[in-house]
Amino acid sequence: MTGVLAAVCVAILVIMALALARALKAPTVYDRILGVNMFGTKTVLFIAAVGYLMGRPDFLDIAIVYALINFIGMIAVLRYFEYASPTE
Amino acid sequence: MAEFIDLVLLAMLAITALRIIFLKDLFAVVMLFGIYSFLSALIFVSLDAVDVAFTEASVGAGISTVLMLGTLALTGRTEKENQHSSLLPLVVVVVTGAALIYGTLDMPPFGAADNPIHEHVAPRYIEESPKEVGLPNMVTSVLASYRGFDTMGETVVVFSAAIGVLSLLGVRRRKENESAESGLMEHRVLHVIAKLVIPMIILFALYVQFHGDFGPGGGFQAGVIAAAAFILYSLVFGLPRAFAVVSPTVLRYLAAFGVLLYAGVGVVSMLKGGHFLDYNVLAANPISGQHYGIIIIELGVGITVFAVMLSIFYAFGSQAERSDIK
Amino acid sequence: MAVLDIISSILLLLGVFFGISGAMGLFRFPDFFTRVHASSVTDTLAAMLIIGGLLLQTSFDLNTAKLLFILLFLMVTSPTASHALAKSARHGGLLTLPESRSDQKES
Amino acid sequence: MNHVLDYYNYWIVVFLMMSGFYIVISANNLVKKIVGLNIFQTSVFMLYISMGKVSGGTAPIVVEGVTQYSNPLPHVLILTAIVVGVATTAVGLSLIVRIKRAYGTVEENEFENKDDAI
Repeated sequence: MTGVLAAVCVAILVIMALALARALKAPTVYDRILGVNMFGTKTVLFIAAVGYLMGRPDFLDIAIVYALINFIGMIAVLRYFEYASPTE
Repeated sequence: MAEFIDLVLLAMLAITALRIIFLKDLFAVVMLFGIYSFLSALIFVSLDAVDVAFTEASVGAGISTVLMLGTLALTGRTEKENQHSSLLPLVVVVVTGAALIYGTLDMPPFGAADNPIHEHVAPRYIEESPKEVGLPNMVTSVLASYRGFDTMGETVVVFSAAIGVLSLLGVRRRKENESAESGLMEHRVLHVIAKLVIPMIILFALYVQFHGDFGPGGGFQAGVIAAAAFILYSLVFGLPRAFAVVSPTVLRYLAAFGVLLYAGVGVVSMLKGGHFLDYNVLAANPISGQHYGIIIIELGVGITVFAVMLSIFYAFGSQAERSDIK
Repeated sequence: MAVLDIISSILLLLGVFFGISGAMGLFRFPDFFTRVHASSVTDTLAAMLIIGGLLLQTSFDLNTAKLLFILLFLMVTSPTASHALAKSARHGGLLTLPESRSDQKES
Repeated sequence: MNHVLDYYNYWIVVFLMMSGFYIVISANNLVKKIVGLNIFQTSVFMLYISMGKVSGGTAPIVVEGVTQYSNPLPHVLILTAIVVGVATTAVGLSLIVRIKRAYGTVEENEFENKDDAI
């Protein structure tokens, strides 16, 4: 079972790296936001999986905080992005 | 496996920092800074500092990013091309960096159990604090009990930051005749979902506040998470409606009340015959005295941090809305 | 117990598969709206599968509740965030690939 | 190879510290300077936490049957430092907003020119 979990953790790291690459180099701003958001959700899953891999799964609280802050950050980006570049 | 994860995460962190240097779009810089904070919080988890990771994820990635975005809405989003030659800063940085790298070679190797830092006061905290304070989370017992003076100082610093920001910016109320349009009005789905999500966030903040003695968490984190719930509300529904829920005046009183609650515990312990912030005398049994003291001061910290973070956000948000009218 | 382990492994690996395919879609699809589609659908699915796989490994305790909380939260917020993003991209004047092609023909 | 693993954390910390430092001294835009300051600050946090880590140890929350914990003291210091850090960031950003109102720009050379013109 540990083997499967380790493989899952490494794979999620790969996904995170891909999302990070998209956030670092994106064709449009919206693509960047998309990459950042995907990075956030994958981090939540990573913390959960690593907790089980390391045998101390009581740190899921941090994963919850990540999920909350990721969502709020996303909304804040959209909100202030509309301010910074008026479209009307 | 832990080392491998550590290596990969640190490498990602370095790449992100490098990219931030060269980006000119400040919106992207701030978003990457959010990622940077998240990544460093992940590294804190893998270095066993769960409480720190908790704080970094909520404070660093959440509040800092939101405040920076609010500032950018006022100051514009592109950095102008730099005319100065960048050679001199580069030389300074490389020389300083080389000196620091040379300095690290004298440091004890990473992770060895007999490093000098682990020999001094830490063993006492690790062995005695579960017996003396009676809490499983050593970070909370050191933070709130052994180093209670320090934490009180930090709370006062946070409080004075609120005074600084409010005296610089001030929270302006919208006048009656101006249009009340603000918030993400067209996103109807967001309105429904926000109403569903905000109670969950507040519930989680309360859990973090009162479970902080046993798991990661405590007053600082809970205050920030609760503030984040109201920040979400004002982002989605607009500041005027958020002012109707928690008005800036109430927040000012709350911020002061939290600090007073903290100091009040110290005064009560003095009246009971102990030293300032000596929780042992609060109850007949020292251990339960410690419990009462820590719960109350964590509550004080939580209230102050919540009020300060939310009123700072109000100050920035009302500035952003005011400039939009102009 | 072994049966649970096998089911949980299958769920975890499926989740990772969808996650990776979503990340590939982020790079391979031609315009922004198809990329949102790729990432948002797989994001939610991968989260459900991986959290589901981890749920099968817990004995029934506080961690189960926390995992369920994460699952519920991600299922609610992740599609909402994608929707809001796509909506404001549309509002900000981003076009789909066929639209931008027809624009070019007209001009 | 072992030597590299012993110091890898510290080297990355130095690298991050220097990237933050570079942004602070070379960037013209004040918001970017604040971002640089924050990067520098986070790297210092990471230095403290790296020193507190004990290999084979676990997070300093008591569980049955574990005797090796990481050092809780740096965690406490850094936890409060993070909150104070965001407080100073907020004050800095509000100063920037005031500068923008007073000078109409947040580029360092531009408002210095305006100062000289007075």
